[in-house]
Amino acid sequence: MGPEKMKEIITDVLKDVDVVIGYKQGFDKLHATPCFINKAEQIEEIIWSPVCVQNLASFLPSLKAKKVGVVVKGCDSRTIVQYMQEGLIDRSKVVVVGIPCTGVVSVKKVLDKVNHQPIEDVVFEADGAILVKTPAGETKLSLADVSPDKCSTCLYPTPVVYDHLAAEPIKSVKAPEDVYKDVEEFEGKSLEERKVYWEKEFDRCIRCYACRNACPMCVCQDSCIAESRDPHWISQKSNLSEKFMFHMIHSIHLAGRCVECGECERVCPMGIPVNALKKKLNHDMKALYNYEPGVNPEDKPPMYTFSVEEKKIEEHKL
Amino acid sequence: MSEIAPKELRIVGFLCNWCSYGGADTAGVSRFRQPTDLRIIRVPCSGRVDPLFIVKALLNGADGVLVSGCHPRDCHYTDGNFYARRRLEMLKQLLPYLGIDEKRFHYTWISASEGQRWQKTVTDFTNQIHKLGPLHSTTEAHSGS
Amino acid sequence: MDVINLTKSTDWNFIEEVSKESGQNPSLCYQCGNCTAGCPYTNYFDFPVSQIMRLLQSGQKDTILSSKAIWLCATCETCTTRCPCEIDVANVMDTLRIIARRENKVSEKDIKLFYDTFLASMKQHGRLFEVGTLMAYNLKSGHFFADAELGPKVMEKGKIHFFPNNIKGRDKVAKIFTRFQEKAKKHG
Amino acid sequence: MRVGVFICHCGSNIAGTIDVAKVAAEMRKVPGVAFATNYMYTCSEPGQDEIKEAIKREKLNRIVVAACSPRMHELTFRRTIEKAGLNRYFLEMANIREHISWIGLDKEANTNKAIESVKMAVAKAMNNKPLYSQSFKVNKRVLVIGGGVAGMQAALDCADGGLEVILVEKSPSVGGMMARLDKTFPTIDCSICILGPKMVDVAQHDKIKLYAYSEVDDIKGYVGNYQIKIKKKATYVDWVKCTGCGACMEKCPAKNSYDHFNFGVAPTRAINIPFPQAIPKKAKIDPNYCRQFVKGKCGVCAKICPTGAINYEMQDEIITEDVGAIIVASGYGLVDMDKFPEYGAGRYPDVITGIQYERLLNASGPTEGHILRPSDKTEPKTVVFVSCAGSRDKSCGIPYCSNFCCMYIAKQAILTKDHIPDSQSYVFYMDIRSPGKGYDEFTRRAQEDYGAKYVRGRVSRIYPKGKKMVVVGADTLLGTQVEVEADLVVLATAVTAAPGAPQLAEKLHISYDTFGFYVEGHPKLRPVETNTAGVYLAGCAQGPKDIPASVGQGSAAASKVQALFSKDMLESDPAVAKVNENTCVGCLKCIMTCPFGAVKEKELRGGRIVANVIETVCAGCGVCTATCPCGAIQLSHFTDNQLLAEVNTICQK
Amino acid sequence: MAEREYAYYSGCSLEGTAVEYDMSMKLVLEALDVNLKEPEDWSCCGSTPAHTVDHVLAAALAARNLSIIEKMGTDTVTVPCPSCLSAFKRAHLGMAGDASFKDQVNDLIDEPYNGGVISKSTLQIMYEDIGLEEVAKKVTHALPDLVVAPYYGCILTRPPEIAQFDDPENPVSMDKILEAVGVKVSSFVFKLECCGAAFGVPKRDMVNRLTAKVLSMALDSGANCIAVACPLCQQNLDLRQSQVNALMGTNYNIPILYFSQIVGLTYGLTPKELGIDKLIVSADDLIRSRITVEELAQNKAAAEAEEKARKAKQKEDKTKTEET
Repeated sequence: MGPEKMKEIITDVLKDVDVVIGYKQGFDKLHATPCFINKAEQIEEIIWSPVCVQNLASFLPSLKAKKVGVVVKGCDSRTIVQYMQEGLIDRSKVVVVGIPCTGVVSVKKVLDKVNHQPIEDVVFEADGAILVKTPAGETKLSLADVSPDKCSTCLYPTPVVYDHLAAEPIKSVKAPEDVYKDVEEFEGKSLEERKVYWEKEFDRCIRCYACRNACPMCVCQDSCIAESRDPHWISQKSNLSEKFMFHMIHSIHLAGRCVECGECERVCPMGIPVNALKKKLNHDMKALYNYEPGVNPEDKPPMYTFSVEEKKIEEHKL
Repeated sequence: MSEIAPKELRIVGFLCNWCSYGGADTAGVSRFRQPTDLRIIRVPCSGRVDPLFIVKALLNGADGVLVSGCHPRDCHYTDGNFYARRRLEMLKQLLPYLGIDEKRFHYTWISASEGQRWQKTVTDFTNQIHKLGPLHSTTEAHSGS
Repeated sequence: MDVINLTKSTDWNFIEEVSKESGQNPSLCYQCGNCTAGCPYTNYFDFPVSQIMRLLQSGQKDTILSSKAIWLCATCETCTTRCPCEIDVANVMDTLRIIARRENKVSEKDIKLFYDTFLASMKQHGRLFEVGTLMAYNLKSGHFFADAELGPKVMEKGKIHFFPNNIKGRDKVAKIFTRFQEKAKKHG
Repeated sequence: MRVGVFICHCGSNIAGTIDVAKVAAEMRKVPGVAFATNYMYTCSEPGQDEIKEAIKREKLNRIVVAACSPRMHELTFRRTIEKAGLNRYFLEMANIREHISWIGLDKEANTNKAIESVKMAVAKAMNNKPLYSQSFKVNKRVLVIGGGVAGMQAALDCADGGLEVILVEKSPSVGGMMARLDKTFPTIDCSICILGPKMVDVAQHDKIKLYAYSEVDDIKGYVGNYQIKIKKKATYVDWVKCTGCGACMEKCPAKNSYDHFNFGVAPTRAINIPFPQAIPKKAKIDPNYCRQFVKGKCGVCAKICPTGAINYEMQDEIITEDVGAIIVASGYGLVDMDKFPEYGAGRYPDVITGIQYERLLNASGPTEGHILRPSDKTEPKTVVFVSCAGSRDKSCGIPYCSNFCCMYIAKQAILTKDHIPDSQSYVFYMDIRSPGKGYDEFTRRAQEDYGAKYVRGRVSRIYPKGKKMVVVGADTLLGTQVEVEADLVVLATAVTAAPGAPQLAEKLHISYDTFGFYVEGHPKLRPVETNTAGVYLAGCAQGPKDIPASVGQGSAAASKVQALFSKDMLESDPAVAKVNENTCVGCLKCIMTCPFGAVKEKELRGGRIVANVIETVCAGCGVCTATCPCGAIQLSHFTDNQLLAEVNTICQK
Repeated sequence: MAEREYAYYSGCSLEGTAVEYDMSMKLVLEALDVNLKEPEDWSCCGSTPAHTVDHVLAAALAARNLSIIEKMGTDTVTVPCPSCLSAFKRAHLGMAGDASFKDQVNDLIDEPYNGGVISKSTLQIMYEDIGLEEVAKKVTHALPDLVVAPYYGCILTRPPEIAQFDDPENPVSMDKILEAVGVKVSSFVFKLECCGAAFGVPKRDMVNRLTAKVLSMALDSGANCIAVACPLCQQNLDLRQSQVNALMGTNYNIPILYFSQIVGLTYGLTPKELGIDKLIVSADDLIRSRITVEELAQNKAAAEAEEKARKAKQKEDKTKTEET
């Protein structure tokens, strides 16, 4: 899966749009960074490899006025579908360049494996192995060992929406029932264990809002109620209840909307499993309303609609 | 709070103005005895109840939260309780994942004529909360900063 | 009927006792008479069933417990089925019989005797010994020849067993009775 | 911020179980509270004056009244503070009566609860903002649902007062139940003779637009501006052409059609005019029986009709009308006979209902006023009336009294004697309920002058024996079971809510009780209002009642509408949603959830998109506020900050 | 058809005075491929007498049997006798609805009953579980002379909260079963009227007067026999019919058959094996005309053909007269 076909496509797409968003190499071979291409000569900068982790679709709502081409992986493509459901983008002004993807790397996991040595080179071999060169020598890793959790249950390696596809589509080999195995496993713990777990995790939060800022579905941006006085939902105090409350705001606002791109967790400097609550909510939305975010543009997010007879909601008895 | 009798627990109720608040009034007019733990917040419609109010209450010292609206199809605002049902059910399922017993939160539908049903709901819910005991707020133990 | 002094003769404990044991609230009765209207035995009763309910509401314990009506009720359940107030009237009658027994106020000795003979047979054999029960009843009641004319008819049809069918676990059945009696004694 | 707190004793209603002085004293300690007092009757004139004076004297700018339910007196106190120069939305109430003093006896716990409840109200009041109403135009047309005597009275009173009236009646003719009655109690005057002229007035009044055989399909809007969709059901007869000559009915071969007007006491034709005095007097086809529909061929009526009015292809039609107020007079239903299997449950033809008996008595009924029992068309000599067939019967799910059966049974017993002088009537009853003027005398006359035998007890069962119906009941006064061998048994079947009453209530957004009867605004003081502004009640839709009471309510509802329409403009409730354009991010999720379509997209000058609320359309439910992730759309008077203030008062760790 | 299996609690009467109910019921159920398992060493249900002593005792006497049945591994017990059935249901429902009552009952018996047995009358399993269609399939014979008044007695369907079967005021299950096997059923309004139950012995006069009404109404309905589902009803109506005649001066001679006997007759079982000979009021005359359904069909066809011929002839005659 070389970037050559993608570059060809982008050359074509660029004639028709104001800007194309793709990936280019960052400060070392392990890091990719978004690039905004509006001139043909920039196209050569474009890269595609498992280090291209960012969700580039996140830029779309803020570029609503422009016609934009965007490079998306399967997981990222669900963001576009969700934007369509919520009317946050004009699909006719977006050209989607899809890349079927067999998994990306978690930069954190790679760095852990090489003891946070400076990266000299990263080579992705044809057999899926990754060679990482550092001053301490060369480490051979397998993609499976260093990919983020979301890749291990990925049901959509091929984008669910695209105008151009940069490679042959790939079928998912993952079982849908495995997607929420972690949720169900966690539900097996006792109430007390769960409580202790979250208190410990949220207590580490430094309220940097990186998770929120990276989230493609956090539409409020500067109007986030975590920082407003009118309404005044939480104070700026750094105690557990306020931190807990912030994460509840984030989670509940994403109920039935989170496309599980994992950006929140990727950017968290404290390594808090921020995505887990949203996965739990998605798990429930599937069970209650047979709804999966970012899959079908015709769907309506479940919190913005209702059925007169809710088949799956039973009246609660005291 | 200092005034609270030690036997009382902290229960917050969100009641829609048209049905459940009226139902609680009916229960009062009929002199149906109820436990005193509940504090009622009047809202126009159960659809006004942002699930975050419930979370906020539970995180900040409430031992239980009760939400009551008009029966489905009887909403004064046509659809408000239909939205409420989805949001509240979402929260009901989420709470235990956070380690908060879902029995601490109850939502139901009571009409303005159902004074007796209101009495039963308040009594049963209060008893349920007493059975669970106080919810030692997560925050107290760990709020170091 | 004597004048009933409602302030003095109302036995509130009795009302409470019957309510508790039957699980029925006598106050629900508004004296429509539907139970009496449907009662097949009412012409044998000294008080129609609706008046038993009324007497119960007024706490007239002695009158009720010494009435024939409560014993002549055969529990056909018509009253219960048709009561507009959803009172299980037959259950109330049943409870009144139990209390009458307990307080030794049974007016219909024959019926009680028949029931007792029945239960004694059951206690002894584990199952009902029809002939034995009938004979024992006739002996004790003094109605020596009751139904005597029917005997040959039944005998002819080969339906009568002259020996009881003693079950293996009859001691276990008897134990149920003894346990019950012990318990009753303990709780006075 | 200077909050004034007024704690009401409500006589001993509150002060009996709450230490009101202590509550007031505690309030004085609350930051922001400038003044707190307790008073015997705060809603009384001196009580209100005290508030007004305190506002001026203490320079109060937020007022908390701790008293009864705001559903009772919020408006009273809003007016009070407005008179003292404050914005009416600066008032908050704490409900310490219905929610505290009346439901608990523990004075200490009650007092504590009252203190916290008032603190909550104070906290909320400190967040209250002044709100101002908008005026909007009233559409001075009124919709009356139901063309029975209550609905007709309401329609006529409105129309006579100059209002345009839309009258919707679901059956083919106006008249309702009263049109089916033979005579009326306690005067024994002919029902249709007094109703007929009203029916004609309704038909001829130039201010009344009658939609017969029509139903209300959909209601949108709010007081002053409703949009109504009316479904005109297909009659298969062009009513413009139909002259009501009745030729079709005579020739129709489908002679065994169910007669809705006569409650099936005798069959009718598939095409029929329900009764001679019908308004409008037009024919209608019942497709369940019409051979053209059932078998696909017949066409007799089409051939016979002199004006060519028959149209087998007719479809239901939807018509839109705009009105400003609605009077609901949708009437009642009767409990099904199959609730009484012990009475034969419709298995025995000679056990009939009271309303069926009316039709047998009625000169324009199927027997032309001769009482003939259904089974063999003979004159019954012994007639038994069973009152409370379903009424006051919890096992039937009908614990209430049906109000007028005692009276019509007495009437029917009298009429039976009039029709058949050698007949004997028996009436099984539990209590005779006859509290109206001249009513009790009437039931006495039935017994004293007409010899009806009243038996105090319920009937347990009815079974046929030969040609007779054996009625087994009790005479509780005798203390015995009684039997009557009757020729005809008439059951006074219980009054129920009209079929479809809950569905109509849902369209109107009004409440109904467990039994389907509509709930009035206040059981004593607002008997014809509902809790939905602009919707009024009349007649049995609100609960069983007799003709004079129904007519009275019809007139009362009409006068309420007249009062509402006496102004050209109405004031909108300003407690509606408002958008903070600075923080709105234009995600427009509020538009997705608003039940009223009151939120629209708006482009600011810079091109930014924000949400915008149309204030007169917004009903103030707050669904949008709970939807908005950034808290930019806030329901006034119930903002996040106001509710958070209450939550924070109760929950302070 | 899948074979059904039930525990079968016959009760004391069916060992003695109602032995023909037992004989016929077992044969009919066998014909319907129902496998019956008798609980080992069952005891008397306690019946009405126990209920006059104490609710707990009464429930315990019934629960001892339920506990035995529970251990058999069958979840449903079928009971021919309504009195036993009622005792079982009351015990079961009382214990299910009230934990402290359950404990009190279990304290009296050796092996506790845990609430795992559903009790149904044999009438109910034929009507609901097996179904009219299956019941009708086994019919081989017709009983052209029979007009049956179906008599349910008081407690088979009442009170509805306990019986949980059929209509408490107008039951139809027995009517439908008898109709399904091709028997004429009269419209009988005294289906549920009490026969006097257990008072046959101590209050004979009362019972005789009550049964007299039932017998008279059965004749009024056009019936020539009564079908019952209760040993006590049968005894009061059949055995005591002579007493009724003596007391009331009547001469009723109405056979009182168990509904299972009638069904058995239509299944081609012999009167002897169905215990018809054990009835006091003989039914022999009524059932003598029993024929196979084939014969019945032939007879019917023959009658129809005759009727047709008669009509044709009539028509012919008519045209002839017209011609002339």
